[in-house]
Amino acid sequence: MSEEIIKDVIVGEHEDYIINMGPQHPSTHGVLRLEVCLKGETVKYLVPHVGYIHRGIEKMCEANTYQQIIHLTDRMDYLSAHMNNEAVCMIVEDAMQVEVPERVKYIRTILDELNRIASHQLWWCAFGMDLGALTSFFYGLRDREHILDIFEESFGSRLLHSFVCPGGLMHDVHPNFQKRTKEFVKYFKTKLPEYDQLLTGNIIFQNRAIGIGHMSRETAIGFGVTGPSGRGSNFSCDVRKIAPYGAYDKVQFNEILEPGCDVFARYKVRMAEMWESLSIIEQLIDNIPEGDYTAKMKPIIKLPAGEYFRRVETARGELAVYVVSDGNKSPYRMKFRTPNFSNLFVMNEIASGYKIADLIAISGSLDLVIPDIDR
Amino acid sequence: MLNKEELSEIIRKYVPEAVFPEGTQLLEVIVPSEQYLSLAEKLKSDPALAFDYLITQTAVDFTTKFTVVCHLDSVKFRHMLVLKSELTDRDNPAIDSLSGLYPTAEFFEREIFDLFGIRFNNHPNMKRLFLEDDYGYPLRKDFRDEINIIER
Amino acid sequence: MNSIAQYFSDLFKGLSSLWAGMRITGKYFFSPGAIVTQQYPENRKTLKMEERFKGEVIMPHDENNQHACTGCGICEMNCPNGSIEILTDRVANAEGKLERVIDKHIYHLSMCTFCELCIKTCPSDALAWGQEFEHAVFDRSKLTKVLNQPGSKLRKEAK
Amino acid sequence: MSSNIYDFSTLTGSIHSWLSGMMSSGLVIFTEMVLVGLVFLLMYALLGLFLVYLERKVCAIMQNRVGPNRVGKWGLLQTIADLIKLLLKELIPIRKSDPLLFNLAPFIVIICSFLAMAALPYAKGLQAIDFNIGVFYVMAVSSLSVVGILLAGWSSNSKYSLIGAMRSGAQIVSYELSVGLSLLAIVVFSGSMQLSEIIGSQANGWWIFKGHIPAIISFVIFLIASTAEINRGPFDLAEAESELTAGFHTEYSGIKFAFFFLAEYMNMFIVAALGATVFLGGWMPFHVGNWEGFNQIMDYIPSVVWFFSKTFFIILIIMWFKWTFPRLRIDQLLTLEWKYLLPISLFNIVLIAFIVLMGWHF
Repeated sequence: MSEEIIKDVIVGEHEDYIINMGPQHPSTHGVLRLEVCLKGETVKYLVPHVGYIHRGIEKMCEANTYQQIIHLTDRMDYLSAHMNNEAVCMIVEDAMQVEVPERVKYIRTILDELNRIASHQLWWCAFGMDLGALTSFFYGLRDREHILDIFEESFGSRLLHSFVCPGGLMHDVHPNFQKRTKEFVKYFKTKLPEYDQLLTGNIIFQNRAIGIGHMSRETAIGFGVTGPSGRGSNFSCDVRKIAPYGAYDKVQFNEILEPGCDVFARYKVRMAEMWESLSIIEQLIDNIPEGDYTAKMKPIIKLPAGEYFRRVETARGELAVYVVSDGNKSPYRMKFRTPNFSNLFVMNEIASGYKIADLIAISGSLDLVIPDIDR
Repeated sequence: MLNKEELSEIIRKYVPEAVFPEGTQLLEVIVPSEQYLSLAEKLKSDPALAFDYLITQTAVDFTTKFTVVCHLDSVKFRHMLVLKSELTDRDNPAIDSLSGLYPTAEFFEREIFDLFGIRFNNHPNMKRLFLEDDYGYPLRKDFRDEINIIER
Repeated sequence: MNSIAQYFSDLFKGLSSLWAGMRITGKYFFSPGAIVTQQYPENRKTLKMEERFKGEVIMPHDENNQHACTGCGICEMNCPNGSIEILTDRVANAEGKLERVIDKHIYHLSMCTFCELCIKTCPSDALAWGQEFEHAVFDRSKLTKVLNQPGSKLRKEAK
Repeated sequence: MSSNIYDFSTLTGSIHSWLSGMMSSGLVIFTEMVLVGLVFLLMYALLGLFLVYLERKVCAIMQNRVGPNRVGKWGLLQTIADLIKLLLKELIPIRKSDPLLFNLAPFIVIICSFLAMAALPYAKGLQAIDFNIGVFYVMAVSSLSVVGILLAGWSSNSKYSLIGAMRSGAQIVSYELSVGLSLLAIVVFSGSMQLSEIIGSQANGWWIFKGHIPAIISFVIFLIASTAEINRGPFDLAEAESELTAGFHTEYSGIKFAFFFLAEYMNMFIVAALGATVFLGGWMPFHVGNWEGFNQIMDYIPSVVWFFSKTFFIILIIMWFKWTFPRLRIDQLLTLEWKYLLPISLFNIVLIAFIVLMGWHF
C-alpha cells in the first residue's frame, strides 16, 4: 500500500466512494471486513480489517497441555481440521522422537486427502455461489455429505474431529472405513465431470474468471501466498513434495502448477487437486498395514527445552507451527503460521483495478477461512 | 541447496558477530538488531542464498528480552534459515521493518506489534491488527487480564 | 472474413457450453434421483446416530444403578475448558476405612468442546459418549448436568 | 378459425347485459371496472404467490433438494405463510432517506407490472382492453418499472442500493432495444400491433413455426433479453446478493419489500405471457396444416389452458436459466447486448422484412 493511500484513509480527505463489505456480507464467508474504495464500479484499493473473531488461540496454548492444544487447532481452519491437528501432533512426535506406526501414517494421509477433498468441495460450491451460480452450492454440499458421513462414522463428529493425538490416533478407524471410502471415490469420480460441465466449461464462468485477479509469481512469493492460490501463480509450494510427511513419500502424485496467475488458474488447480487426492486415496486405501493405531506415549507429555518448527500442507496452503518449549508440559510460546493470514493480505495487490464483481471472484478464488486469519 | 555449515559460513562473512546456537532443528542465526535488516537484505539479494520467501515472522517474550524470529525459505534452493534478533529494551522495543523486502512482513509485523508491542521502524502502517487500541499486549508474559482470562 | 468466422464460432461455442450446463440441471429436474435431505422431525423414530457419535458425555450405569467412577479427578484435570467438576465425599466402607466416592460428577455441556480427552484418559472407563444430540434448551443452566444418577454406587470389581 | 373454441365474450357479454338491466349505463361501466379490477387484483396476488412457490419448488428439484414441504400439502401454503409474515413485519423507516420517494418506489414498480396485465389476452375473448398498439403498450409499461427501481436505489441513501439501481438502469435501457426488435419481427410478420390480431394470424400455425429461422432467432433473443429486462438470474446484477447484499431493495422491509418481490415475479409472468402470445400463438391451440381430426381434438382443450401452459413453459425456461448460470459482470452484460444481441436482431429484422416482402412465409 502506498503512502498517499494511507494518508487518504487516515485523514479522510477523499472524495472516493467507500463501501464496507462485511463484517456481515454474503460473500465474505465469515466476519471479514473489506473497506473497498470504488471509482464507479472499479476498485481503487481495499483495506482488509480483521480481528472480529480473534480468540487468542496462541495465548490459550500457553496454558494448555499438548493434548489439549489439538482441539484448539480444529477451530482455526475448521475446513481442514485434520491437517491442523496433524501439524501439532507431528511437532510433538518430532520433539519426543517417537516413531509413529506405519498404519497411523497411512490413515492420517488418507484422512488428510479426504479432508482436502471436502474442503475443496465446499470451496467449489461457495465459489459458484459467489459468482451467482446457486445450483453449484447444493451439488457440492450433496457430495461433501458423503465424506462427512465417513468422518462421522469413524470420529463421531463431522467437522471438528480431534481424531489425531500425539503418537497416533484416538481410536482405530471404523471397520467400514475402507469400504465406504472406496465407495466414495467411485461415486465422486462420476460427479467431478458434472462439476466441469456445470461451471468450468461455462462461457459466462470463463469470462468471469479468465484474466481476473492477476497475481504474478513474484507477488505470490513476496506475500507468501501458498497452497492452491500460490500454485495458480506457478509458485511451487506444496509441502507434501518439499518435505514429505506421513505416507506422502510412498505415493505417486503430481504437484499441480498452473501458469495462468488468474482466478481461473486457481480454480483449475483446485479442481485438479481433487483428482490428485482421489488418486492418492486409491493408492493407499488398499495397502493400509495392520498394526497399532498409536505409539506408546507417556500420559504427560513434556517437550525437551528447545525450539521446533514444522510445516504441513493444509487445503489452503502452508501451515507452519513454531513451538518454543521450556521443558514444561505446556509450550512456552506457540505460533501458528496460518495460510489464510498471508493469503488475505494480497487482496489489495491483486484486486485493485478490477470491478466490484471481480473482487468477489478474487476473494472466492483465494478461499479464505476467517477464523484461520484471526486465530 | 546449501547445508548448515555452508550457510553459516556465508552469513558469518556478512555479519561477523552473528551467533549460531548449537543443536537446533534448523540453522539459527542471532544477529544484533542493528544488523538485522542489512543481513536480511543480503540474504535475499545474494544469488547463492536467495532467501526470497518469508514463511513466518514472530516474536517470543523471554521475560528479560524479546526475540524476533523470522523463518526464511528459498524457493529456488529449498534451504531454510531462522533469523533471530534480540531486543533487551522492554519498555520501548523497536527493530527495523522487513516490509520493504517481503510484503507479507508488513502484516506479520503488525501482528507482532499488536500482541507484543514491538515497534518496527519504517513500517508503512504501524497499527494494531486484531485488538482495540488500549488492550495491552497479550502475548507478553506479564500480561494480566482479570476479566477475560480465567486462570486455573 | 476471418474475424466474422471467429465471431460466429465464439457465439456457437458459448451457446454449446451454456447448453452443457443446462443439461446437468435439466437432468436432475427430470430425474431427481436420490435426495439426500433428511426429513428430521418426522424421522426421529428411525434416526439412528453412529455408534461413535459425540453427542454428550455420559456415565453409563448398569442395572444395579452402579457406575465405575472412582472420583480420581483425572478427567477434570484433562478437560481443557473446565467443563467437568467433581465433588467427592469420603465414606467409611465395610472395613471401617475412609474411602473416596463421588458425590456429584458435574458436567457443563455448554462449555464442552467434545475433544474426547476425559473419556480417553479415564483410568476406569467410567465415561462414554452418548448419542443424544437434541440439546436445545431455553435456559442455559439446564445444560449443567450431573452425570451420576442419584443413589448410584461405585461398581465393585469381583475379586 | 374453428368455431368450437369457447369464446369468453359470450360470458362477459351476458354479465354486461344482466348489469345493464339493473342500473344506468354509467353505473354499469363503473361496476364493471370495479369487478375487473377485483378480478385482476385477486389474480395478481394468487399468480404471484404461485410463481414464488413454483420457483422454489423448481429450483429445489434441480438442486436435488426437497423444497418447501412443511406448510400445507407439499408446502403449497408456504408462500401464503410468507406473505402473512411479511405483512406483519415492521416497516423500518430509514432516517436519512428521502421519505416520499422511498415510499413511492415500491408502488411505482408494482403499478407498472399491474398495468401490463390489463392488455394480455388470457383466452379467447378474455382481455380487459384490446389496444390496437397492444405490443407497444405492454413493452412501454413494463419498462417503466425502472423508474421505481432507480427511485428505490436513490432514495434509500445506501451505497449498495445506489450501485444496484444504476446497474439496473443501464441494463434495462439497453435490453429494452433487443426486446423491442425481437417483438418487432413478429409485428412485421403479422402486420399488426394489436395482440388479438397477432393471435388471429396464428390460427394456421404459430409464428415460431411459420416464420422460418428468423422467428426462432428472434424468439431466442426475446428469451435472453427479457430475462435481462426483468432482472432475473443470470442477469440479476441489480440484486446480485453475493456482491451487493440485495441491491436496490436492501433497505426495504415488510410489505414494501414484498411489493418488489411480487413485482419481480409478475414481470416474469408478463414477459412470458407476451412471449407466448407473440411467438407461440397465445390461447390458439396447436394446429397442424390440414389434419382436421387432430385439430378438432386440440380445439377441445380450453383456450385458457393453452395460454397458461405456454406461459408456464416459458417461465420454466427462464427459471432453468437462473438456476444454471453464474451471474454476468456489468461490462459483460452490456457487451452481450451491444455486441451480440443488438446486431443480430437488427440483421434479423432486415431479413424478416425481406421475407415478408417476397411473401416467402406461410
